[in-house]
Amino acid sequence: MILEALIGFTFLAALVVMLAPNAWAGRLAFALSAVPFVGSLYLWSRFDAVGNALTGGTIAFESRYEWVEVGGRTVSWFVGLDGISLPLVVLTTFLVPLAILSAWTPVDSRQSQFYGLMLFMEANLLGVFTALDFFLWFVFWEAVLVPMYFLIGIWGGPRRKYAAIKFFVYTNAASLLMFIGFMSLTFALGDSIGSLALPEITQALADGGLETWFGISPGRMAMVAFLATFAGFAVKVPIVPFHTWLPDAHVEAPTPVSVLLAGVLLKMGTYALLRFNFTMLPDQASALAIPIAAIAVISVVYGAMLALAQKDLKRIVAYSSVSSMGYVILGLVVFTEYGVGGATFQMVAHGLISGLMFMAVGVVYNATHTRMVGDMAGMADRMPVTVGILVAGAFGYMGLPLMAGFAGEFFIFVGAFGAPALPYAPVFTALAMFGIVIVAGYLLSAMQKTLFGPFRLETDYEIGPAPFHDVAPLAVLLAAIIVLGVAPDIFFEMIRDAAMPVVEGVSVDV
Amino acid sequence: MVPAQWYLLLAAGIFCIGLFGVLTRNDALYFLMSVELMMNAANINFVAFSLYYGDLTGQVFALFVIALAAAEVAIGIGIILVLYRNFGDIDVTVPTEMRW
Amino acid sequence: MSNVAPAWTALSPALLLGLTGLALLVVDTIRPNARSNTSMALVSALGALASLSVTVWFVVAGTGHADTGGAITLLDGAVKVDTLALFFTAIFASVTALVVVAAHDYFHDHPNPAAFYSLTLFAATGMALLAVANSLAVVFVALEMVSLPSYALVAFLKKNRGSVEAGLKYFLVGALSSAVFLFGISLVYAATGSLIFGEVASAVESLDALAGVAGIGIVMIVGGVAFKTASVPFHFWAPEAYEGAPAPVSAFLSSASKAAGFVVAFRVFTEAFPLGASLAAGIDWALAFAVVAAVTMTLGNFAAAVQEEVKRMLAYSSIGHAGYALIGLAALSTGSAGNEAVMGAAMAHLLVYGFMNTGAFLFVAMAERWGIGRTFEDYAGLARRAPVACTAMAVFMFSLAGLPPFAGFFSKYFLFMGAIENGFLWLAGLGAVNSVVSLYYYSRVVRALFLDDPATPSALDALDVRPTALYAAVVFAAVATVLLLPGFGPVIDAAEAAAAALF
Amino acid sequence: MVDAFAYVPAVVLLPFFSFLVALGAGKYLPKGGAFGGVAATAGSFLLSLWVAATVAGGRAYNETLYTWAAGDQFELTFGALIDPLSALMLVIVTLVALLVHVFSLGYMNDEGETGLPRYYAGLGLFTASMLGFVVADNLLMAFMFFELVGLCSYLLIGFHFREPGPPSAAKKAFLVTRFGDYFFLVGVVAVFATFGTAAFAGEGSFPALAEAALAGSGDVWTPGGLGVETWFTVVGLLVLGGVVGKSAQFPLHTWLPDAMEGPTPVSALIHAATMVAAGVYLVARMYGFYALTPTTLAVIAFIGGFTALFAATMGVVKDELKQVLAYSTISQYGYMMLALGAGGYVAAVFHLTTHAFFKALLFLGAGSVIIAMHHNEDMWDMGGLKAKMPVTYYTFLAGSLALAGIFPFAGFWSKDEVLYEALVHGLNEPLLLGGYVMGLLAVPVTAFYTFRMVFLTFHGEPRSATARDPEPVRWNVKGPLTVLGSLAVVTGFINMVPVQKVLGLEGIDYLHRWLDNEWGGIDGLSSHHYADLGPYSSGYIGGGEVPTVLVGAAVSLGLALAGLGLAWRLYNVASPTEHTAKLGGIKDVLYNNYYLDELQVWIAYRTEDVAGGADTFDQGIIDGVVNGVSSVSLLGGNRVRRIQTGLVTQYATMLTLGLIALLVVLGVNGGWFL
Repeated sequence: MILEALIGFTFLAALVVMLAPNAWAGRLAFALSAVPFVGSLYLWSRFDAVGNALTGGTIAFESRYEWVEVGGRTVSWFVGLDGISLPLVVLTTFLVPLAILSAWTPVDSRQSQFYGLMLFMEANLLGVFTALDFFLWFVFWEAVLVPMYFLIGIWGGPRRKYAAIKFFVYTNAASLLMFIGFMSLTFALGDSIGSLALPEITQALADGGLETWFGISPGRMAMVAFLATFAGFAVKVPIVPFHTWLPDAHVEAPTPVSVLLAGVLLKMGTYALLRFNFTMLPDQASALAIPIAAIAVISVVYGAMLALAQKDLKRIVAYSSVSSMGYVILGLVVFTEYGVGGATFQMVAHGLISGLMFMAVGVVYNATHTRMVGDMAGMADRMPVTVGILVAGAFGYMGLPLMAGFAGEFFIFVGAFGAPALPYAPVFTALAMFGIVIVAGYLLSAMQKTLFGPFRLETDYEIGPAPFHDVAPLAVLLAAIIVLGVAPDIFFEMIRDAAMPVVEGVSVDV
Repeated sequence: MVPAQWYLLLAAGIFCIGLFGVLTRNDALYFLMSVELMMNAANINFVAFSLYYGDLTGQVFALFVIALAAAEVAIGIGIILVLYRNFGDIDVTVPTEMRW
Repeated sequence: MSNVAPAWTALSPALLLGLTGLALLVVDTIRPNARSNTSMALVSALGALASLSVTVWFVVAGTGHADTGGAITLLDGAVKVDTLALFFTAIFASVTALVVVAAHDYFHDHPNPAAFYSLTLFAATGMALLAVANSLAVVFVALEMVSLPSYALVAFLKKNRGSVEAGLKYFLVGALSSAVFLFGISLVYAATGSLIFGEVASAVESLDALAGVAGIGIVMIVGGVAFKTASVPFHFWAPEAYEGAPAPVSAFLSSASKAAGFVVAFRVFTEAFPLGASLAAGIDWALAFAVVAAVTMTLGNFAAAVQEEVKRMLAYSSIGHAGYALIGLAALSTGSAGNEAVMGAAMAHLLVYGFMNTGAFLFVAMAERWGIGRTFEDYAGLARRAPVACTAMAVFMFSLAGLPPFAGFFSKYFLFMGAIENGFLWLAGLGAVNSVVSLYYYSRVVRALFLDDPATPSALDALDVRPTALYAAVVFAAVATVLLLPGFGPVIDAAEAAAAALF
Repeated sequence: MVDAFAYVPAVVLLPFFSFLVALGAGKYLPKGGAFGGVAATAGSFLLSLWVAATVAGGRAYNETLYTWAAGDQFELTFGALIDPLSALMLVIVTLVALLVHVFSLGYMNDEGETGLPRYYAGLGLFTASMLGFVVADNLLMAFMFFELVGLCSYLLIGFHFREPGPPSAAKKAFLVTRFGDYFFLVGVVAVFATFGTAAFAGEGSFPALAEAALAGSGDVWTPGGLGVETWFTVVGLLVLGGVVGKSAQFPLHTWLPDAMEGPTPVSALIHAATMVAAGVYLVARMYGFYALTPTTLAVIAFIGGFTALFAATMGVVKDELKQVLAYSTISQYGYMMLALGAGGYVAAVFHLTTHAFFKALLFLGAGSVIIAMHHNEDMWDMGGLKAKMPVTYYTFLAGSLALAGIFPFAGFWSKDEVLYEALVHGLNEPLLLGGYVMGLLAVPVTAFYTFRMVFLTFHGEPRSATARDPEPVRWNVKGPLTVLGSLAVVTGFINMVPVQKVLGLEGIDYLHRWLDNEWGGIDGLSSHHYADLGPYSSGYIGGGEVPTVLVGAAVSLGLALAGLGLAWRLYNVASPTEHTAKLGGIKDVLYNNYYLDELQVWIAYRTEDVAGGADTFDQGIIDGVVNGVSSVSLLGGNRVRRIQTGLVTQYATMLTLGLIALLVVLGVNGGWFL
């Protein structure tokens, strides 16, 4: 019941805020959004799951009610947590209040709608990470699009409408592809499943429940389904070459929305990849290991190169997200404890760090009203604290040890280098690792140009330090990043526990 | 007696004549008459085959059809009337304000 | 209970609608001065709701359900009341109720609204009859009973050139189609020697020389159905009719009348021409429907994507949805367990569609009532002035596009599921492509309402009135659209049960 | 009694706390939190002495203190490894850090710099990271603190962030070292993948496993069935990448001269004891692994020797005081690398030690001069400061003599041993011999530029107003100078191997015995163990060890004196003039540091061009396809809608045609027309 309470409360909060007067919608939303966070901390404290929810591990806070029965398959309300989903739930509930706080300054119109949509999105995100029934999961998965469309389209930048529609249509197309692929798979499972519950499907697949279906042999079916779902999720992640909606969306979206977009929405894609492609169809994944690793490496290097070419601070961070997601894919495809676990950890770490980066850039933008590298210089002179945290965050992004980013990346690298499941693993890993040099290159030069040197910015008003409610969330995020970097095991332990079954699921001839 | 196929062919012929009229005539009234022709082609089938199978359903239905056709004409004339009021013509190719 | 009451009471939903219509007509003729728009709207709404409640009661009580002695046949087997009939009667009744309520505000200054209400109710009666028709003769009569009032309704605004043009085109295409339909029936009669579905079916199994005749007849019947459901190639009337007709009428036609066409299709092609037998006779009508469905959804959606006027966009989108629903017939395969699922999904989709599409057209009606223009630009920034109505419209749009948390999501995805289950991957894939396109143009509406700024600051001053009844209808439709997602279970169960009864 | 090793974490954490204090409360504290830093480093220094004493008492320490990530695949941990080497290094680092803190009171506070809390926070974190690196018991932990050191260098070099120069220098420093660290990180990952552990010492340590694997008694993972020795060489070279970056060896040395943009005390800290030393220390730390792969050793030696000579030549023509010192630093670390590559483990550590002291001394001396000169660093504006600031002069002179390697100053002993090791092992190792020759050639150059610097700064006539009336410096400057000055004189005596060899006195090679675990240590980390592992055999010239020692020493000393003499002739005059013209074409090359910076800038620009190309491709092709799909669909829509012509007769026609089409399809399909 607790999970229903969590999600339900968030939906309710969204409704309440939607109806609240603009004047204090922001404060109300912040106060309400604190509740789910406390709730998730409670979940964390009472967390008792063992193993992976899909592969027969014990599911924490499990609750299941039959909903609809269609075509001999029951669709049920089926939610629960395991070591992979809990960190992401905590991440979501942790980021949303901070994002709301960071919205106080920039969002100055239709506040109640804005904060209402933010909470509505949070509710759906929680649903995505907790749902264990395919259709329920898909409902939440699609429902996330709606608030995002409005949040980008109403409060976004000059080209907000283009960006919003692009994001909307592109990701929805991907979802449909994925839906058809996965549905065919479930029907090819024939009578070996009686519901669309993910654990049952995983079990049936593992037991070789696939039958020849309308002349499609099981092996072929699995491969087709894998490709369809992989492509579908690749858009969400996004992986090169399906990434072009991301920079547009990020640049146009207002700061708090970018925070959630980079912090949580991208993780939906990687989370889905882990849950569906790599947990349910591990053998197809390892059969395609080389091409997947190749696009992972391409994402890393190509994304970093693109970031190097950008002049807009937000675009830089956006492309570097593409790059970072490449690490996650690499970690998943190697099927080792540290690879898969590190990938999951990196989801959380990148969520925090990219959130911090977007937030800090946003705070600077609030003061300067420009994000162009050429337009400003020496901001450190005027807003020392913000810039200090921004620099810290940037180093976190570069994978500075004892910050969360390094932990995630190092886990992935150390897990990937000697991985038996991936041929030429050392080569791929070494290539991907070169990303840490490029990322340092573009972040450092961007910072040098904008933050340091003699102060220069044409404004007709005085630029001073940012208000407390802008800086506070930055500090909190930075603290969280350092804590996770110094003691990664607070999450990594449960993640490993849930990741091991995935690793063992693959049959590799070592 | 005349074999059934002939009736079929007759009906088909009349149907096609009606269809031809529909496709070629721009005058609303001709259009209407052509449609009547097509319906009566159907009636021929009904009557003929009710005789052929020896059950009355076909003939009764034919009567229904005649009545319905009349009703349809009534509505049609009404529409053609307002058409004339608004467009000053009963050429069906005149009203083309809405397209694409 | 149906054993207690005399059998004819099973028709009471249809009778209620018809009687209400007659009553209005009588009042209107006897005491022309006594009539008031409000009272008549009220009466007709009550009539529609009464028939709706009776229908729902029947469904709950299980009238015509296999558990309670199966379908009730009347009039020598020409009429048959079963779950399918009740399911669709419910759709017709609820759409009618919404439409008449909305019409109250739409025709607030019309000289003679009475005709509208009675015509609407007669058309609804015809639909209710269509739902129970068990003989091709009844089908044709009922079909005409739906069509004739509809022609009049479309051309209802006699002084409005658009309305008249729409009426003319609807009428001409309709007359032609019904002639084709009728000729098809006659050919089937010629080939099988009966008009009762059951007997036709048994005759179809033993067709020999006349297979060709029957085949041509069946294809022509497909044509007639295609006309009612506004499917290619009989769809040409739809864009103009929906655009030119008064918006409530467009709502009525695009939701109820379309559903009527589908109930005929479902019943005729499952009971009169069972797939197995037809295939044996070399008449693969499922293939015909597959082609029609594919072309229809593609044409509808792609044409809708490039419209300038919201109403016409909705018209094309309704063609596209006809294409989706046709999957319910196209994706059938002999003796497959998935048949019930896919056809049930199609029925459920039509029910949901009844609410969301009616609501969308009623929003357009509201816009027309306000007197703002018809194009997307004219809708810019409406949300500032009419947030409630615009939110409802957004709900309709997202639901039509098949996004959660709205009912359109389930019905559409279950439809695709059904198609996939029967192995029609290509059809599902095409549907997916189309629904992506549809997402684009539906979101254009939302964008106009919420994202865009009014062309001129004074553009929104037209919104001076609050048409209460319209609001009520729109909001109700929106609420229904939302609530049908969590409450989808009963709907899909009923639909699948109804479908199951057909196979 | 209380165990000193229990306080090892405190050694690291004390400066870290001073960092926190200075960062959090610095602006409320006197002197911007300086005293916190002084106290912390002093505490660490005393603790280090105690720890060293405990090691001398015959004990060592190798414990895992904290588990970072407890996987089944690998266990990633933090721990402390205290053996003679790390104990010695602890003392050096803490001592230099302490003196730098004190000196900063004079250099920063008295000069009225702003942002002092940031400065002392940086120093504290810098010291803490370095100490953490020193005590690291495994390669991963070492890497982490290695990187943190890089961060601190970024923060401190870019301390004056309001000026254009420092931020760019800081960026360069971090980027270039990051480039090296990339290889280091790959090496770390490779070590984990190969051995499953990265521990430095103990039974399960990776050097031990590697030794076993080479002996054939152990089995390790290698990629693609690569030969064990080849793979170890690759791994060794990968880790070496980090060393080359941090220790500013060719070709990644270019960041170091720019790093002079930082405050002078920071330069002292970076160059003498912390960042740059880290690289060499790392090689020494895992010497048990390097000793196994001759190729790596040869490469190290050659890079070292080459860098020593190469950097020295550039030092000859520089005009700024700190620039000269910067290149001398690069060159001196080249010597240490040469020693390590030549199997001279002790020699390297010895030179590391002496260099730490005299280079810190020189930088602080330079700092004192810079204070006096009001932050003008150009030597051509100085001159004649000898009389004005005697303390600075004599300490600086001591440092210079040590740097030039003049008997009996510290530098002489260590450099002599380095060259000796290279010689005796290099006689039958061409690559190594090459390193030795270059190292030897660097000796006179070093002496020359060192004394060019001394003479230009202190001797002759004052060449500017400020030089005539320099600003006096206070105790907090002179104090550290005195300490370091005396150390620069005496440190050499901790390891008088030549004397021992020549006069046959036993037991005065304290450092040798110290590093050989004579008093205590950890098995497998002793110098003779490394010697056993090492591939080298010793060869002698002139028949026997003693002549070799004498010849080697004589040659290097002679060369040094030659260089000194030349500098004397050219620059120890009343008003010296530039003689660079004599160098002709070489001059420009040297001024421009062999155009290596230009090369790197060129590479950077080309990379940006590639990035620009990628961006164009991304926007044009990839995004173009995405947008293209939508426009194509809309175009299709426009075609489709044209079917609806508005002419009802055409509708009838198309309707009929459609129906006929359906009839044909089904008819043909069903074969009705037969």
